Formats: sequence, C-alpha cells, structure tokens
Amino acid sequence: MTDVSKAEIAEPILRLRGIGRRFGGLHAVRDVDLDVAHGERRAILGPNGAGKTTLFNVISGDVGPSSGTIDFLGEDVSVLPPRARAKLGMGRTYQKSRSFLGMTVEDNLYLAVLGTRSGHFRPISLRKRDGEMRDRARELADAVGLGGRFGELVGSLSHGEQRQLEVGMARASNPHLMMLDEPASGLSRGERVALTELLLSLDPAITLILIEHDMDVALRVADRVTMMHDGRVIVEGTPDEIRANQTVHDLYLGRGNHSDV
Amino acid sequence: MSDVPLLAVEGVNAFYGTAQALDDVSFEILGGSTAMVGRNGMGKTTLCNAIVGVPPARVSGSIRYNGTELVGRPSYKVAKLGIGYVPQGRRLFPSLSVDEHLRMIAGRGGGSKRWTVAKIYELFPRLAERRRNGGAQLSGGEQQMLAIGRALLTNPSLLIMDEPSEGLAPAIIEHLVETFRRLEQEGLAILLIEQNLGMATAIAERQLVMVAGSIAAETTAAELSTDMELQRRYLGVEPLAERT
Amino acid sequence: ATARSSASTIKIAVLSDCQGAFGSFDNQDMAGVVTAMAQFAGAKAKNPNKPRDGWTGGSINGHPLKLVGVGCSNDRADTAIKETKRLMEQLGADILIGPLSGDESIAVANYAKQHPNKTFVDGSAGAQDTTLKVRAPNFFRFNGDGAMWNAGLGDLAHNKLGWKTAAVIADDYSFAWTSAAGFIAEFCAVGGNVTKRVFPPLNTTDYSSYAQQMPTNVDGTFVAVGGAGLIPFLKAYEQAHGPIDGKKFIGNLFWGTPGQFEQLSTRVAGAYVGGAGTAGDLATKAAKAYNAQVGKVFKTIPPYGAAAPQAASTFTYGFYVNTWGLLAGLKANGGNIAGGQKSLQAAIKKVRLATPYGPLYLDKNNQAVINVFYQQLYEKGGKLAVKTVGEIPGVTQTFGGTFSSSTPAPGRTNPKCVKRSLPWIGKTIHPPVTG
Amino acid sequence: MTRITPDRVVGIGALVLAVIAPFIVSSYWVGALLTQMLFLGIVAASLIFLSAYGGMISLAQVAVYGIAGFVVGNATTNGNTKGLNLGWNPWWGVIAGIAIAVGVGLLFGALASRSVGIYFLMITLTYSVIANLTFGQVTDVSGFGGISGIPAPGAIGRVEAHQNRLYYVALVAAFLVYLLLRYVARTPFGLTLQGVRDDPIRMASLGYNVNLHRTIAFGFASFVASIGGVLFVWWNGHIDPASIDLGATIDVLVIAVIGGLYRLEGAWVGALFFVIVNNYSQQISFIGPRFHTLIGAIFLLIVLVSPGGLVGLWERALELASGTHKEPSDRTPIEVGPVESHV
Amino acid sequence: MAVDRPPAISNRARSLALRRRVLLVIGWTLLAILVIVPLLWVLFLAPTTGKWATAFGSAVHDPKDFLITVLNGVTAAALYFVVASGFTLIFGLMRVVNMAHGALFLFGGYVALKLQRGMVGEGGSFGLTSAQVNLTHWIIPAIVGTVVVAAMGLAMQQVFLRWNQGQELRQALITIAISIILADQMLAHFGGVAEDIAWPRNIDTFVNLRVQGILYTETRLVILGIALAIGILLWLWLKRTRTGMVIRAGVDDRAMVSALGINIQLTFAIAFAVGSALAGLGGVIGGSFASLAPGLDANWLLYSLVVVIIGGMGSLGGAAIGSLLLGLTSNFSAAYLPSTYTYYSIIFTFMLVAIILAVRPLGLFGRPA
Ligand SMILES: Nc1ncnc2c1ncn2[C@@H]1O[C@H](COP(=O)(O)OP(=O)(O)OP(=O)(O)O)[C@@H](O)[C@H]1O
Ligand SMILES: Nc1ncnc2c1ncn2[C@@H]1O[C@H](COP(=O)(O)OP(=O)(O)OP(=O)(O)O)[C@@H](O)[C@H]1O
Ligand SMILES: [Mg+2]
Ligand SMILES: [Mg+2]
Repeated sequence: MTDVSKAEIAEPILRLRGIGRRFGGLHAVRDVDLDVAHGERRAILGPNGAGKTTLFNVISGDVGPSSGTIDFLGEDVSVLPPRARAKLGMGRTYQKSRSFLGMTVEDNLYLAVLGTRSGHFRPISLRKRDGEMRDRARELADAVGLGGRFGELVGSLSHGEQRQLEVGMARASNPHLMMLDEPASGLSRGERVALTELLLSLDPAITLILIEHDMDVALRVADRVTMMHDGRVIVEGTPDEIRANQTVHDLYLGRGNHSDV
Repeated sequence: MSDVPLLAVEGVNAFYGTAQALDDVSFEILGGSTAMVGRNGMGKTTLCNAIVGVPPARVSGSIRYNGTELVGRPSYKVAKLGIGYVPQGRRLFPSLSVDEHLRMIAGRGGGSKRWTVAKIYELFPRLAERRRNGGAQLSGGEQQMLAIGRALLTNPSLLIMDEPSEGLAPAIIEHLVETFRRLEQEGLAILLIEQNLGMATAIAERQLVMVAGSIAAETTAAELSTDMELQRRYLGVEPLAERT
Repeated sequence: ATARSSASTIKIAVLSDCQGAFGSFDNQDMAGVVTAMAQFAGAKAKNPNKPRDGWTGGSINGHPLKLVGVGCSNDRADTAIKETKRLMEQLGADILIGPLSGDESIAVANYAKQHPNKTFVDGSAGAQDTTLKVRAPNFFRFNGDGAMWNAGLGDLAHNKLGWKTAAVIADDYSFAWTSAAGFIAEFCAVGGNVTKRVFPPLNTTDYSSYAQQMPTNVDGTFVAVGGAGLIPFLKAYEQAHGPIDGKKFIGNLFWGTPGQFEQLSTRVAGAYVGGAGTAGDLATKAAKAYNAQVGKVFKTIPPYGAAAPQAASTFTYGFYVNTWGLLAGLKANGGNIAGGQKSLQAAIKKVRLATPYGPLYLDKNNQAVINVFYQQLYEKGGKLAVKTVGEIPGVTQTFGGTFSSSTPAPGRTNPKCVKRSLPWIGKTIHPPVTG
Repeated sequence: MTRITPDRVVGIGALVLAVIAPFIVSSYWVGALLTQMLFLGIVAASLIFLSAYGGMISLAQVAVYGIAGFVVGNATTNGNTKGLNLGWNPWWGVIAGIAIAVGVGLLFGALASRSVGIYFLMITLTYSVIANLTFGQVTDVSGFGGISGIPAPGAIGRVEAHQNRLYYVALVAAFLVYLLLRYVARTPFGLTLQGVRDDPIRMASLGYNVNLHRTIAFGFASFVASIGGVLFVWWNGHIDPASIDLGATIDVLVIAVIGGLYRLEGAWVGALFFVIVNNYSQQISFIGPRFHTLIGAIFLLIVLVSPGGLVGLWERALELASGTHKEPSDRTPIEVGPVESHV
Repeated sequence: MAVDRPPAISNRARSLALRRRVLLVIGWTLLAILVIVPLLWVLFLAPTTGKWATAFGSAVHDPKDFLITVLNGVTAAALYFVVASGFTLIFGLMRVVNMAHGALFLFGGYVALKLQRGMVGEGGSFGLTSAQVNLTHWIIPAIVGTVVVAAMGLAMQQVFLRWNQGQELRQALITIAISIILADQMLAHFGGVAEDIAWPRNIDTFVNLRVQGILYTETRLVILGIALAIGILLWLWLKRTRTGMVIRAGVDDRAMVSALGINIQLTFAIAFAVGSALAGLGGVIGGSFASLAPGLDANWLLYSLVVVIIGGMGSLGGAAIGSLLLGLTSNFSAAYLPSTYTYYSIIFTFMLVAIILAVRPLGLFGRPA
C-alpha cells in the first residue's frame, strides 16, 4: 500500500466543517461538523424536521451549503456539482422515491450503472459493454428483490417496490460512500428484514450513512450514531450509548417505543 | 348501531389495464378501528383508492358507506359523506403553503366542526412553526403530519389512512397512537393500512391481512404480534430463530 | 358540327385567396372571371348569388372552356405554389388565372417559367417584380402594379396641392414599398422632396411611437399602411397630433378600395387616394356598361351584398380584365392550345383591349400599359364617400426609366429622390363621374 | 429471430408501397403529396424524438428547418433579386445549411436547456417567432418575399422535370432518419435522455450532466430537422418567412400529434394524413373555401378520440382484435413542476 | 483522529471557480449591454442627426417626446395586461395552454363591434367616429361581448377540456383546433377587412397633463384604469377567497383535491369562464384601441404568451411586469432605435423574451416548487 492510500485511510472519507444551510430565515442545518471514517456505518437520527435530509442534500450537492466546507476523500468538493461528486464515489437515495417512472426497472438500473462511467453521449451500443452493464443491473434487481419485475415500467410498481428500487440504484455505481435516506420507510416487515440483511452484508470497504426512523434497522446496522435536533448535532455515540441516552429518549424516541413490535 | 354496517366492501375487483390488483375483496367495518397489513404490492393502496374513488384503477363490485353506494360516485361526493383520506406518499400540494392547505379545507361543508386549523396546529406544533412553507418545502415527517391534519379537518366519521407512520419519528408515532385512540373513543371509525406493526396493533384490535389482492386472513392484534408463523406466512418475516 | 364536337376542351383554373387578409374577396375574384366568361365566351354563371361556384357552358371557336378548379391561397407565396401545383398538375389545367396578391404572383410567375407549355394570366396582383424582374414569357398581366396605381399623385401633390416636402409611412414589405415608390418617384421627379420615410414592421399593433415621430413640419404625408394597421395608425396619429387634416394626406389603394375605405370613417375626408386602376363612379359609357354587365351576371357577391357596386373592386376588375385578355388571345388564335400553347401566348401578347377604364396593351414584359385614376375621399351624409377626380393616361411600369430589370427593387431606401421627366406629367384629365 | 407482428407486416408493406408508388399513383401524388409527406414527416419525427425520449416539446423544429432552408437558398442561388446570391454548388449549400442549422440548434438548445415543460415549449416558440421575424426583416438574407429559384443538385436535376428522383431521395432520407432515431433511442445516449426526461435531479446525482444532455439532444434533433429543411427547399424551389411562421410551426405540431406523439412512425402517418386532408378537403364542393373549418374539426376529432393519435388508434384496434384490452396510456409528455403562485 | 489540515483543492474545483467567475463577468457584461447601454442611449446619447439619428434624440434633448413615449409604453402595457390576465388565469393557474385565447379575443371584439354599429344605427358597413358614439354605445357592447365570450369559453371547457385535465399538450391541441375553426368562421361571417370599435366621444379627448405641456389622449388613460381595476379585482379574488388556493391545489393533484370533498370541476369551470371573459373584454378594448381583422388572433395570442412567459406562470404581478416590459420595449425600440433600424423593433421584443428565459428559465417571477 502506498503512502498516499495509507494517509487516505487515516483521513476520514467525509469531513464536514461548519456546514450550515438556511432557507430564508430558517436555519435548517447549522454549524455541523462531522467526520465519517472509511468503512463506517453511520446512522443519523433526529426528530422530523431536524435537518437530516437537508444535510444529505448539502453533502450530495443537490443544494449548496450556506456556509462551511465539505471534504470528500481528502478533496474539497463544496463547489462541485452533484454529478462530479457522484463520479468521485458518492451514491444516494431520496426520501421520496425519485426513479424514472417512464422506464423499466432494467433501464433504471442500467442508467444508475452507467452514471459514473464514461460514454453518456455514446450514440452506438457496444454489445460487450452494454451487456456487462445489463448483467450488473440484473444482479442489483435480484439483490433488492425486484428480480421478478425486471422488465416492468417503474410507474406501475407499488410504493414499496419503488423504495426497493431506490436502494438498488444507489448501489449501482459501487460508490465509496452510500447515503440512504429512510430506506426502510414504506417497506413491509419482510422487506425490512431483507434490507437489513442486505446492508449488513455490504462490502466493508463501503462507507454507509443512513437516515432511518426504524430503530430496528438503524441500530442494528449502524456502528456509530449521530443525533440531530433543530439543525445541530447534539449527541454522537455508539448504538448502545444512544439507546441509553435520556436526551435521545426525550426528543426522539418518546417514552415507550412504538417504533415496532 | 343498526344493522347497516358503516362500510361494506363486497366482491371488489380492480384492474390496472389488464393487470388485476384486487381480487374479489369483501369485508365490513361496523365501527372502531380496523388495521390492514400486507407486503409491498399486495393491493392495499389500490383498495383505499377504490373506496375513496381516486383513479386510475378500474373498479367493479360494491362498496357501501352507511348504505350508500360509493363505486362510480365522484370522490368529492364520497368525501362529503364523511370519509377522510390520508393517502400514501402524502400527496400534498406544492403550490400551497401549510397554512393554505389547512385554510382551504377548514370550515367547508357541514358535519361536526370538531376540527379547526388551530386544533391541527395544536396537535402538530411543528406545522405551526412552518406555516409559510410550501407543501414541497417540508421535511418528510412534516409532510406526513400535514397530510394527516388535512384529512382531520374534513371532520370525517371514517378516516382511511394509508401508512400514516411513514417517515415519522418514533415520538410522533407515539403521540399519534394516543390521539387516534382518543378519537376512536369519541366515535371516529378508522381504517388503517400500516407496515409498522407496532402502530397497527396499538391502534386497532381487528387486523386484516391482504395477500395478492385478496383478504387472506382476519386476526387480532395480540395474535399478529405474537404469532411468528402468521407473520412469516403473510408478511414474509423470517422468525428470528431461523436467522443466522 | 363534327369538327365542333371534336374540338378539344380548354381546362382553366383560377387561383384566388380565401384565407388570410384578402380571404373575404374570394367571391369578387370569381365574379370578375365569370363575368368575362359570360361576356366574351358565352358562359353562364352557375349560381347568380355565389360566384365561387363558377360557370357552365362557354367556348371559344367550339373549344369548351372548362373550369377544373378554384385554388384557395392566403397571400403567401408558399401556399400559392402549392395550390398552383394542385391546379396545374393534379387537376391538369392548361391555363391559370390568378393569383390575387403580390408575393403570390412572383411565385406563380416563377412557376410559369418552369412550365413554358402552360399559360398564366394574373388575377389582381400588383407586385412589380412579377413582370419587371421575373419576366416569364408565358405569364401575362393586364392590370397595373402597385407603383403604377399611384401615378399622378406626385404630380397632384406638388403641382396642385403645392407640397414641397412630404413624409412617407409604409408597411415594411414589398407591396407597400412598391406602392410608396410610385408616389416617391413621381413626387421627386417633379421637384418635391421626401424628407422622412418610416417603415413600421408588419403586425405592429401599437403605432403610437411611429405616429409620434411623423414630422408635422412637412407639407403633407403619404400613407401606405394597410391591412389591420391603417385604422390603428390613423387613431394613433390623431392621438399624437390631433385631428387629421385630409388635405395634408394622400393614401394609396388601401384608402380607396370599396369595401375597405368605408371603415376609415369621416376622419379622413378630404384626402386624395391612389386607386388600383379602377374608378367605380366613372360616367363613361364603357364603365357603366361594365357595372351593368357584372350586375347582369350576378345578383349578389357575398359577403358584401349587391353585385353591381362591387364591379369596380380591384379584385373583381383585376380578374375580369385578365380573363378578358386571355379570352381575347384565345379568340385571336382560334382557341388553339396545341403545340405547347406557343401560338396562344403569341396571340395574347398582341392583345389590345378597350377596357371600361381606358385602352390597354402589353409591353415587352407582358405588362399592361394602362390608364390610372386617383380619387378623393369626402363626407356624404355623415358617411365617408369617394369620388374619382383624376385620370392619367398611358402609365408604364418603368416610370420613365426609374424602374428597370436592372435597378434595385423598391425598398426602404429605393427609389432615391431624383428629378426627372415622366411622360404623363401634366396630362391628367378630369373625367366625368356619376353622383 | 424476428417475429412477425402486425406492426412489422404493415411497416414493411408501407415501405414496399412507398418504393413502388411512382409506378402506381399519378406523378402529382408522387411529386407533390408524397414528397411533401416525407420531408414533413422528417421534421415531425425530430419533434417526436425530442418529446417522446427527451420530454421536450419543441416548437423550434420548423425554425431550424427554415434556417437550413434559407442557408441553402442564400448559398446556392445566383442572380436573384433577393438574398446573398452566393451561387455555390448545391452540395456545399447542403453542408452549410445543415452545419449552420445544427450550430444554431445547439445555441438554442443551450439557452433552453434549463427550461422544462411548458416553459420549454414557450421558449422554443419564441425562437420560431424570432426566426420568422428575422428573415422577414433582414432583407439582405431574405425579406418578406423570400428567396426563389433554389436549385437541387445536378444528380437530382430539375425537380419539375424529374419528380421521382427527389421523391426517392426523400424516401431514402426519411427511411434513414427513421432507422437512426430508432437506433439512437436504445443507445446509452438515448436511454440517458429518457432518464433526463423522467427525473433530471436524480440523473444529476447519478453522475450525468443534464443540461449538456438536453443541449446535445436538441442539436441532434436540429440535424434531423435540417435534413427536412433542405429537402423542402429543393422541393419548393422557394422559401420565405411565411414558410416558417406560426401557422407552419403549428402544422408540424399537429402532424406529430395526429400521428401519435409516442412513436416515430406517427410522424409520417400524421404527415400523410395532413397532406391528404389539406389537398382534398377543398375539393369537396359544399365546403369550398371553408375547408379550414373541416381541417380543424378533423384534428379536433382525432385528438379527442385518440390520445395516441392515428398510431394510437391502430394500436387500440390491434388490442381489440387480439382480445387484450389496455387502457389508453396517457403519458403526458409535458410535466411541469408545480409552480408557486404569489399573485 | 487526523489533525485538521487544509484539504487539497482539486483542479476540478479550481477550474469550476474560474468558470463561475467568467460566467459572472459575462453575465454582468450582458446585463450592462442590455440594460445600461440602452438606458444611457435613451437618456443622453441618442443623436438627432447623422448615421445614428433617432426620431427624437435623447431624453435630455427632447423631454416631452420622451415622456410621451413612456406614457405610450405604459398605456400599451395596460392593454396587454387586460388581454393577458385572462390568459394568465387559465394558463398560469390551470396549466391549460389556451391557444384559442386570441380567437376568443377577436370574437369578443366582433360581437361588440356589430352591436355598437347596430345601436348607433348608421349601417353595419361604415366605420364610426367617436363623435357618433356615446358612452352607452360602448359600454353595452363591451358587456355583451364579454359575457358572450365567457359563455363560449365555458362551453369549450365543459365540452372538450374537462375530460383532459392535466394533459397539457392535448388540451393545447384541442384549443388549436378550436381556434382554427373559430378563425375560419369569423372570416366567413365578419369578412376580411379591418374594422374598429369607436371610442365614445366622452372619453375620446385630450387631457392636459400639465407637464411639458403634454396633451395626452384620455382613452389610453382609461385603458390604464381598467387594467388597474382588473388587476386589483383578480388579486382580491385569488388571494382573499379560497378559489385561488383550490385552483392551484387542483392543478397539483386534482384527484386529491376531490378526495378532500371539493368539487374541483366547478372551480375550474368558473376560472375558465372568467379567463375567457377577460379575453372578450380585451377584444373589445383592443378593437377600440386598434382594429379587428383576421389574423390578429395570432398576434394577440403571441402577446399574451410573451407577457405570461416573461412574468412567470401563475403570477399576476409577473403578468403586470411582463406587460410593462413588452409595452415599453416595443414603444422605445420604435422611437429610439436609429431611424434606419426601427423596422427591427419587433425582433427586439422577442429577443427580450429569449434572453429573459435563458437567464431565468421560469420567467422573472416564476418560482419552482
Ligand atoms: N426548500 C425548503 N424551503 C424552506 N424550508 C425547508 C426547505 N426544505 C426543508 N425545509 C425545512 O427545513 C427543516 C429541515 O428539513 P429536513 O428535510 O432536512 O428534515 P429531516 O430531518 O429530514 O426530517 P424528516 O425526518 O421529517 O424527514 C424542516 O423544518 C423543513 O421544513
Ligand atoms: N398506476 C399503476 N399502474 C399499474 N399498476 C399499478 C399501479 N399502481 C399499482 N399497480 C400495481 O398494483 C399492485 C398493487 O399495488 P398497491 O399500490 O395497491 O400495493 P400496496 O399493497 O399498497 O403496496 P405498498 O405496500 O408497496 O404500498 C402492484 O402489483 C402494483 O405494481
Ligand atoms: Mg428527511
Ligand atoms: Mg401502498
């Protein structure tokens, strides 16, 4: 291993300093510092409207930060557009599904695979390359449980099935950093269990950041948890520390825990 | 109550093009809360839309509310009969602010005037803080709160909710469970579709299970939360013991 | 008798406008054609209240004249070409009468050049290029062009009204340029000076800025704004400079054409206007006979009502005189259209007509040399009326050499203001008029 | 390998008919109607391509086609009263026409690439108005009366004399355009375009340059449209601003919609229908000059009964015949993001 | 944990920052060219003689004509606003691209014109001067024209459009087809000659503005007043009642509004009728201001489109700004372009639209969700 890559491993894969985002007078995210190490599984918890999704949007570049810097893989990406960050190795899902409703599951995944590769504008199909990408799409569909609906238009999938597709699309480019925004929401219990398994079985080199209100999923998968409230990070710790933390219970989990059985 | 059920669903079929999404669904609700669970893509949303009259599925069969036939009736008339709807995916209006969502509906039509805009803000203080935000400028959970508030404001006597817990933080869910229990005691009937079994069983004693477009089983909250075999059969959950 | 019945049919098509700005004159066009057919070839109108239905019967030297189709254009060259193709190629016409307006006629003349074995006579189009520049040997025009129609006005303005300087406003396209060119060429020829030329784009709605910039320190203004723009321009002018003094205005045919001038209302009473080679109120025998003839063939010409008063319309007369020219040619060669119609074309070239509005012959470009009239608007019982006040004999297309096939076409800066001698200056006659 | 479907049978049948058409129909049909159908179909196909695969309903296709036509006109005529009269070889004219049209198309596309839905429609409509006004007002390159006497290349010869030659050239061009568009739709470029149509934000987060993609797609469609423009001026020998005015723009839109906005075949089906209706409606004597009313009514009827246009009707007929019934799909291609109102 | 050290600034980021700066410079330069240079030109630079001569010279040189041009621009804007406000309502709120708006405009004008001529009794085929027309002769036709067009728009919406709500292209084509039919029928019934509605004599006078001795025509000021009244009424209607909210919500998700117990079709019908009525009223005013003739329907449709596009869909304020820009641009380019170039004035207007849309893809006041 070269010095550079060693240094990279010592460095966090993602480092936020002083990140803030305002919407008019509202500070949706304020002064967030965050370091995520290579291969870490990080959960971000917080009450509704705490700023979790906004933080994701700032990291992925969908909205610009009002203040602060974002380093990814040791490079300052604060001014890069989303597509450049994707090419550097970020992949994400959206809280509200964003897939291509007029295309088949296969083509959705194909596009997700192609995104970080070259040849977006290629007006001819190369049998070998496309075949390989389509095989990869097939694999992904099977992995998220959509193998049986490979050829169908996404617009005719049920809500939960579209949520499954989201995860598949985020994985497609083999990103270094995968950000999942409430991947379990809308999934049935069976699918949630499958999702948890899937996340647990991910390549350990992949770094994962997860927003999730289902504690069964979040606390099982994460090895570190960040809790946000009113745009700020207020607690950080291991799942067990979080479970035991009184603030977390007061602000987020409530007295009993109805999150699931 | 008299012998007429509040909601009587009888032999309902629904199609998307040639694909059948509901297959001869029949059940009745006399009052109180009923929950329906089922895996993704089983037809739960299709059923809710069929009751309220929301496109695009083609629906046949009979759905009666207090004896009035709903199939073929435009949905605004269905809503006026006293059916409130919290749709899956929230379906807010991006062009309206939070406040406008509520004001647009408040005070319309007859019925009990139990709910007012102020009461909704009381129920979800978060919405009051965001009253000027557009429907698409809310966080996922806030959107869900607004969708619920919007439905309550129609002052329904039957409330149909399609996965209302989606995206909500655990504390809010807890809060909602209490609220719905209270409302049920005040006479509101609820049909709840849920993936969150905790919420489903906390609110409703009666549980319907939908599999592949039909009601496959009717059971109770207690049974559903404890009977792993039932869960595995209908919800695809592997009992923990079998996992490695 | 056998020779007669075996004589070949001559297939004729008419190209008129039934869409666009001139769309409502469709029936006038056909009325002109059918009247000539009735008068010179023994045809009968199919429907005395609907000229567009065409004629029945009619023959020249035993050759039946058959109407194979009426084309329907919209004052655009493209449509005119498409319709011409349909009429000539699909319906197989031998001879085309038309079209109605300027740019269409250039396109048809170009088409004619490509099809030397067919014969074309104009309808009422007045573009200068059609005969001056395109010069198709088989395209004939028995009406004047836009510049010729304004002959006499420059002489009138300078020598009778005493204008030394004038401003010109005209639509920014070729017909209006040509129309203005007729005034400018003559006004300058006799020593006047055009100090300002304004060309608002077509489709202008709000003329206020253009009206505002029309100079008031000139002796008079020549206006060649037409279509939907003339009334708004006049209104804007009133709003900018107060009521219009008719004596300080000269308009082109847009001001004087029956069916159109009525709309201007009495605000423009007193103004002189150029015509289009016609004079409806002419008291000569020939002119009266022409009106009567139209009234005999048709009772009404929709949508404008009674037929006879519409005889002097540019469109009725244009199609009439061109059809007449064609029939005169056919008569002269015995209705022979064999041999690529060469003998017919040679015969038409030699045609001389004594028209209701004076004698006429064709120049070397197949363009008629004609008499031109100008009119004056006046108030009669609270309504605007028009009377013919001047006739200029023998107007040629070249304006004494101002225009030729090698000079630049009339445009925003052409023709230049140059003094020169014109053959018809001082020869204006004041013809007898009715009413 | 290739299955025999009714679509294929009809398609091949239509192609065969098109090839032998000059031997079975009148020369007017070939020279005037069918040739016109072919190049109008090409322009409409460029619109359908953009709309079906890119979600961009462009009203600038006629403007681009006009630009190609005017460039060819200015470059290849000689001794006319209007235009630049460069007198080039017609083939150079074609190259210049297509190149300039594609260049302008790329510029148009770049400026419009951030607009979607109705706004895209409107910005492209203003392009078409600007093109129309520019050629109308700038008398150096055209002026209101336009350019006449535009020659076709020597190989095609005088169009008036050899109508079949231009017809076959147009047929080959249309066929190639059809194959090209169909092919491109399945390539990475085409699929990416469809992704951009469905969700540009997702595409950006997957690593795509959305605006660049839209721009290039627009340039590509301009290329196709400009082929139509070149054929048009060869066929017509003349072009003027009215050839690309609002009416002409709407004609092409109508052709695309009547044919069916979701399938490329629709372009030529719609064009054939349009050309025939236009040509014959006024020959119905009782309609006479009011044939626009008839045309309007026919369009209205088709839009009302079949969202998928004539091709949609055909598809529905096939379904009925085979017993499978599908709801008419109304994928409306314009999807406008909700707009906040703050009146 | 590693110590904080400044992150490597990549080449990509650097070139992006550079690109951003270049774009900024280009943007400002463009802005200067488009706004500041014309402003300086009009105010100080425009000469009265020479190659670049303009009609009036600069504002400093000839303040009176400058002020009149401003007034002309503003009052023309008022007319554009009246016509476009109905289009905004239908197009902006309901997302129906009503391509028949121009035809409705023309039809409203013709109805009023025929009625006015009937009332004055001078025979239908002769134009009237304002001296022959009193206030009633104008107001009654205006009301009738407006109401007839409202009914016609309503019928069009009920019969053809309501089944296709949300399918924007299809609706646009339906209205195109209707406008083709309407235009052809109007040509058949009202003829091809341009005609105009006469202003009543009471207002066809001049008002002394007491600035620079300007006598300004009252009719234009009346149009301005009508436009203001319409603007305020519409604003109140949409802001102070639920209708506005319901329409906007209905456009976002019709089925959901209905599922909340609101009869959205009724609301749409009312909105469509009002929008059409404004087209009719616009036709009456436009026919009095300018003229009525075949083909003008397309012009006014284009103006309405331009206004709404510049301003941003669904924004009344935007429509007002759009009208102002259109009115001022067309008047100023006609008066302050060098005299040998005024014929390009009309291109300028559309360039303006293209540039605005390129910079602000949703129009000046359009906001994304
Ligand atoms: N575009 C916007 N404009 C204005 N306010 C916004 C916008 N987007 C989000 N907000 C506000 O910012 C706050 C943070 O939103 P965010 O979506 O980040 O919350 P979240 O933590 O993801 O919540 P949830 O768990 O409910 O999804 C919310 O209160 C929301 O109302
Ligand atoms: N608009 C549509 N067009 C075609 N098919 C559809 C459509 N909506 C749903 N379906 C299909 O109908 C079936 C039932 O869908 P439905 O949305 O009712 O499921 P669900 O039980 O609500 O699922 P989930 O838990 O994921 O929300 C699914 O197979 C789905 O693919
Ligand atoms: Mg969120
Ligand atoms: Mg569902």
